[in-house]
Amino acid sequence: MTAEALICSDRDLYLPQPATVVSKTVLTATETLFEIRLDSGEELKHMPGQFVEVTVPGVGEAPISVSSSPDRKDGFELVVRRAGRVTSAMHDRRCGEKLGIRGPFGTHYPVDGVMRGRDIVFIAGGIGLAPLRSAIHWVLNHRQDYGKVTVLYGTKSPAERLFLDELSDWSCRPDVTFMETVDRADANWKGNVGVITKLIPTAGIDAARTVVAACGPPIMYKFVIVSLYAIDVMDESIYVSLERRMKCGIGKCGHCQINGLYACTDGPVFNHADILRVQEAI
Amino acid sequence: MPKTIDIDVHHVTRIEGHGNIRIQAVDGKVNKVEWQVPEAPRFFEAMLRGRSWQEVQTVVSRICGICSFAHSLAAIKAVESALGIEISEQTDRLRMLAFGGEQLESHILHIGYLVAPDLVGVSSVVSLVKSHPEVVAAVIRAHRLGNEWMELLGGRRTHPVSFRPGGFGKLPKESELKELTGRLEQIVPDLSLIAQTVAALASRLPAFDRPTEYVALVEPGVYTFYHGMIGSTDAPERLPVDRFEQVANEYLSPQSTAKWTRWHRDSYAVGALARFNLNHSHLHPLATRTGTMLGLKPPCCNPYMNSVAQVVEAVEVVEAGMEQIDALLTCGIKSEAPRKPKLQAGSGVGAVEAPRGTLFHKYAFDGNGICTTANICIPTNQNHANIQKDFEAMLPIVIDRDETEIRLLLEMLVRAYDPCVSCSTH
Amino acid sequence: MSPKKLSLPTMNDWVAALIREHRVFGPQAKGDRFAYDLLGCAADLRLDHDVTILPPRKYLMPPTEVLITFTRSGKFESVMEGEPLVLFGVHPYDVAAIAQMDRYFTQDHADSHYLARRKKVTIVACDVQSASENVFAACMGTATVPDGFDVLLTLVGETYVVESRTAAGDALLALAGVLEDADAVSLGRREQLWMDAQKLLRRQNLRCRVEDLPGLLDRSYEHPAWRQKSELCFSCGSCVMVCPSCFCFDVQDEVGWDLVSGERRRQWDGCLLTQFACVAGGHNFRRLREERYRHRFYRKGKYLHDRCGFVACVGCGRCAAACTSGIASPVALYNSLLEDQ
Amino acid sequence: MAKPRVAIFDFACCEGCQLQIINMEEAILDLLNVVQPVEWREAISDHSDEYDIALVEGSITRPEDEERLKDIRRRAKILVALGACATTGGVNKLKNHINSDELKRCVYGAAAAMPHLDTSPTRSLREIVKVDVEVHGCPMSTREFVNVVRCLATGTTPVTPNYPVCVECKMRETICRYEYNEVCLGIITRAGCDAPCPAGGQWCFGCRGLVDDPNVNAANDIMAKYGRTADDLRRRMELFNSTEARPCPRQ
Ligand SMILES: Cc1cc2nc3c(=O)[nH]c(=O)nc-3n(C[C@H](O)[C@H](O)[C@H](O)COP(=O)(O)OP(=O)(O)OC[C@H]3O[C@@H](n4cnc5c(N)ncnc54)[C@H](O)[C@@H]3O)c2cc1C
Ligand code: SF4
Ligand code: SF4
Ligand code: SF4
Repeated sequence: MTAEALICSDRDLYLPQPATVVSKTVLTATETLFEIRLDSGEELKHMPGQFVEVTVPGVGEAPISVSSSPDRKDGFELVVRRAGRVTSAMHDRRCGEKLGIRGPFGTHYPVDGVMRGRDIVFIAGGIGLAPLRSAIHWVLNHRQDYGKVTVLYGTKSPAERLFLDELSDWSCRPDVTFMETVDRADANWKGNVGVITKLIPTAGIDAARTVVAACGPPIMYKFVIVSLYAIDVMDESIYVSLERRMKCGIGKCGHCQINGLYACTDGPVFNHADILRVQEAI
Repeated sequence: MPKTIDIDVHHVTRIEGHGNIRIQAVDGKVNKVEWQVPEAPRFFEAMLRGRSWQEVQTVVSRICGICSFAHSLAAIKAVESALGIEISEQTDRLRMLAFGGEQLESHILHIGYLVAPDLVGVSSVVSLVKSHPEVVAAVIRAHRLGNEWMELLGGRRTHPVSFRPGGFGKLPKESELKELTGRLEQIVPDLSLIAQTVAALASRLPAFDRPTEYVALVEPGVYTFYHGMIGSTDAPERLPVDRFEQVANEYLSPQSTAKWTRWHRDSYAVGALARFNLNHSHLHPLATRTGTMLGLKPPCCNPYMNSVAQVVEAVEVVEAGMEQIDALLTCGIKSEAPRKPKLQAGSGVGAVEAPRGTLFHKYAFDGNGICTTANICIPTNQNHANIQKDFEAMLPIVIDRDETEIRLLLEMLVRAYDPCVSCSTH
Repeated sequence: MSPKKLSLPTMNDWVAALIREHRVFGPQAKGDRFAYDLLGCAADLRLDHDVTILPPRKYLMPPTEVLITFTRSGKFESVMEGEPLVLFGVHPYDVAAIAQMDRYFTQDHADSHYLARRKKVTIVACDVQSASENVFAACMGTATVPDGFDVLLTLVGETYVVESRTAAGDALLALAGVLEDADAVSLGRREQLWMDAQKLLRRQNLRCRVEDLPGLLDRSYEHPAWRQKSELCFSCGSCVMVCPSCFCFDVQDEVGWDLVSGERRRQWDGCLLTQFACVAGGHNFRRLREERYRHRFYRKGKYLHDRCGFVACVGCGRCAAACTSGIASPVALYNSLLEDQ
Repeated sequence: MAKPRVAIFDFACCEGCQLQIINMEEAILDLLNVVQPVEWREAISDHSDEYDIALVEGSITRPEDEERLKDIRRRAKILVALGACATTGGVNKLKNHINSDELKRCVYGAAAAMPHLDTSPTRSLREIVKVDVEVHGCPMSTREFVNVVRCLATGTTPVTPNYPVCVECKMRETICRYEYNEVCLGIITRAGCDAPCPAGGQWCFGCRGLVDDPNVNAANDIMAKYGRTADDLRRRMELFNSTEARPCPRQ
């Protein structure tokens, strides 16, 4: 072997660390909140927007965003939607049972960078609130470092809303503007009805001072971006999180490519300016 | 006290396919004795019409998962004969060798998994795992060897893919044949253990003799499975295989979806015992000794002894296999592509001794190599009537016994034939 | 070590000696084609092969390999596979592809499983003696290679010139006994042969330079060729499975019969396969054949280039041979993009 | 966890798939540690109407068999179809193109009128009842079967490949049958068998059924390149994919 570049790192990046399910909280019919602790006792040391690869041994691995703030030191939280083999198996795990964790991986919302000192607008669609919650908690914990904080949240129906306590907490806080909407109301719903983009013009966003952190399904981005453009938010001030099929999480398996970008290492959090001309992105 | 019995075995277990036993006797008078075959017909002979000569063996292999090599080879022989394809000696030898693997696999399966539980008096091989661990291990090893032997020559264990009209799609390497012969040698102690175990339990086999016509392929000087003419214990003359329809005389009984056959008598039997009765003098030495050890003496008219004859044949194919590999290695394996036919209208018959007896395939093709008619006559077809006749002869003898015992005797009798019922109803 | 001369009989003895001492894998006849396999005797080695069905990649990243073992109760252990082996007779374009793989699997995050195998491989390269009909290595700059091997063999007339570049190569060559230095004439003929290789390995001709490919692709995203050609695509993945510079993989768990312990394996995967970019719930990020078909060429010709600095095609032509539809050839595709420039 | 109770049933077929279970050899003992067979006519004499998992082999060709299948479905929590006959109808579907009187006349001649020979068009299990898992192939692949059993025993859903057989031929380094100008269905057939047929020197005849999105049009289009016709392709597809073969697109 010739290339000196072949420095072997002894660390096996495919080896999960054992972890334990500390608690489970059912959030909706399909989403459950998991509180997880690494058996080593170490902190995860993630940043808001990063994800971990969760192993259910014997079933496989799935990338899941960390939903708790890095401030939280005793373990971390994941919101998991029952979607397929691994995520269903996770739902079937009981407290005290073991998982494997790799990561944290990927890029994060720049809470420690360009977001500092700016107004922050969080735009969450459906389960997109899960990764954003990490950033929201962080920003609220370090409230003095940021300008005006706005949280816009849209779900398909009231039944799909996550973290009801926290939603009502945010809506009561004087230092947070919280607005939400549902696509379809039910009998008890008294709030807004309609797509999330409707909230944007009325949220009192000062485009020049604002950084937007958005997370939701691909279709949401299409419309949200248009609405943000309408109030003159610059591409450079918009951060989105993109989801793709993933196997390794470290830029080797090839699955998560968005044209030339890797959702796992170049993302999942992208600055919108960097993906403007990436055809497969949004 | 005059006896009333009502036996209704709906689907005899531990046989291939679906067969029922129906016995009714009122006040000692037997009014129903039936071996029934309710298997769903699949109509292979009709489905083959319009298929190309290249596909025939692929289709007919699916007649039977347990003797798919027999069906593939019989079909290929028939196709080659119809389309005038001459094969090389190497091809012929390799096919014969391959076929030995199926005999071993099938016989061991039958003896070890299907018959042995009866001899020990349990419901399945699962119980034998605890009571006879070494024998079960030997059975599995021999079965595995049969399978790997088939896989080497046929490309896989069930529904072979390497056999093609005219030759082989893929040839084994000489090194692989050498390895196989080594493994055949190593399996002999396992076969001896199986034979000794059967010998020790053979007294459990009912002593029931019924004069029977036995039919098998015969070839001078060879205990044949693959070539030869049709022979019978009832008549000295030998018929060429293309006259098999005169032997089988197929007819349909209302109690069966499979056709039944008869030749010199009301019924005849094919299979290991038939081959043994007709060809025993050509067995290899170890097989001969195994027969003697097991108390199998020709002519033997006890159908229960068919399973014992299968043990002898398991040894025979291993010995013969080693000899065939020797001959092949002496000449060396030459790479040769399957020979091509000149497409012409014609018909042909292929016959082989499947593990369960003589198997005949007959096809006619038009000038484009498209099959116009097919006729397939399966060993178990040829045994159904004989099973019925055995039932009829046996019942008066055992009528006084306990109903469960009668039932078991009849089930064991059916199993002894190693019937391949779905195959017979193809 | 300076280039030496290796007569044909000595060569034969050397190979035999290597086989005795090492596990040596080399090209052998497989039907009418060639394939790398364990060498049992020197006579089986076919250095005159045109191209093998699969590249030697199968020894560095096998079709399936175990990454870790686990228990369902949460124990995880790394499995580092790989035993020492010699790859003998590797064509220059495959040497170049291995160098690409080295780069890919060490950049950013080192892949310890790949490295565990790679470190145990010694490469005896061999200059091409007969070219396959689809080869265009010369267009990709890989008809000959300056490095990336431990030993290089070149047949010049009736003898081989052999040159070792590494300690591992020297050790292999030591088994050949004492060798004469190659004379100036042989070395001159070797130079000539390397020049000739630029013609020999250009059976298909790319009508632009390798360096132009990323730019060409930059301008061709909406080109009609993607749709037209991909209409014949089976999404069968043959083109990516046989490629020496395709590295994508899938990962799956399997539990054993105890239902407690198991293995996590990776296996070859390819962006041409329908499910490659499909996520839970059924959304497929590359739903159309043409999207998948296009992605392959972009990944090879542009994306990996932007990331790792190489065009991930060495011009072996295996994909062109493997594609039943005849649409996988990079040369044909790039040339048709060039037509409309 | 209690061992799941397993029952094995067969309908019109060659019983080759059940043989693949026996062909697991030593691993049968492992299998028995994981599941409890309560009914398996071909290998054991026990009988039970209570089971968690039904493994069903064979295709349905008679009304009485349809009823029996529905009954099995009612009793089983999980119904697994074993092999091509059960998953696609297998070769047995070739008969669907022939009318039933002619079928009977052709095979049984003068006896054709006897009522016990009646037959109806062949159907796969999925055409009659809900099937939870399909183990494809003729015969089914033992490896895949083992994986299915282990998945069911651990409560996970098995994954079946949805890519063509070509992938596995390439992994085995098999020479493509098209190099011999033979019509091989590997290009549109679901992998998972490890491609034994091309490796054994034969074309793939599609026994595992087609992938979800087979490019049959392309297959038609490339036939000429190999000196074959779309009709050759269609006829080959008929063997195991009768339904998909007729009507053939672009005829
Ligand atoms: C960066 C990132 C963050 C995510 N965060 C969350 C989260 O916080 N909560 C949540 O519920 N879900 C999240 N997802 C989606 C989640 O990864 C998928 O729902 C999950 O992988 C489905 O796996 P499965 O085994 O249950 O489904 P199956 O359909 O059985 O998928 C099999 C395998 O394919 C891959 N795969 C399938 N779907 C996806 C997908 N959408 N994304 C990536 N890989 C996939 C995985 O390797 C998976 O194990 C995230 C995805 C990404 C890429
Ligand atoms: S380009 Fe050719 S080889 Fe590649 S997936 Fe398509 S049909 Fe298969
Ligand atoms: S893309 Fe084709 S020609 Fe290029 S390296 Fe891969 S297989 Fe060879
Ligand atoms: S290669 Fe084709 S015919 Fe053979 S087992 Fe696989 S799917 Fe069936």
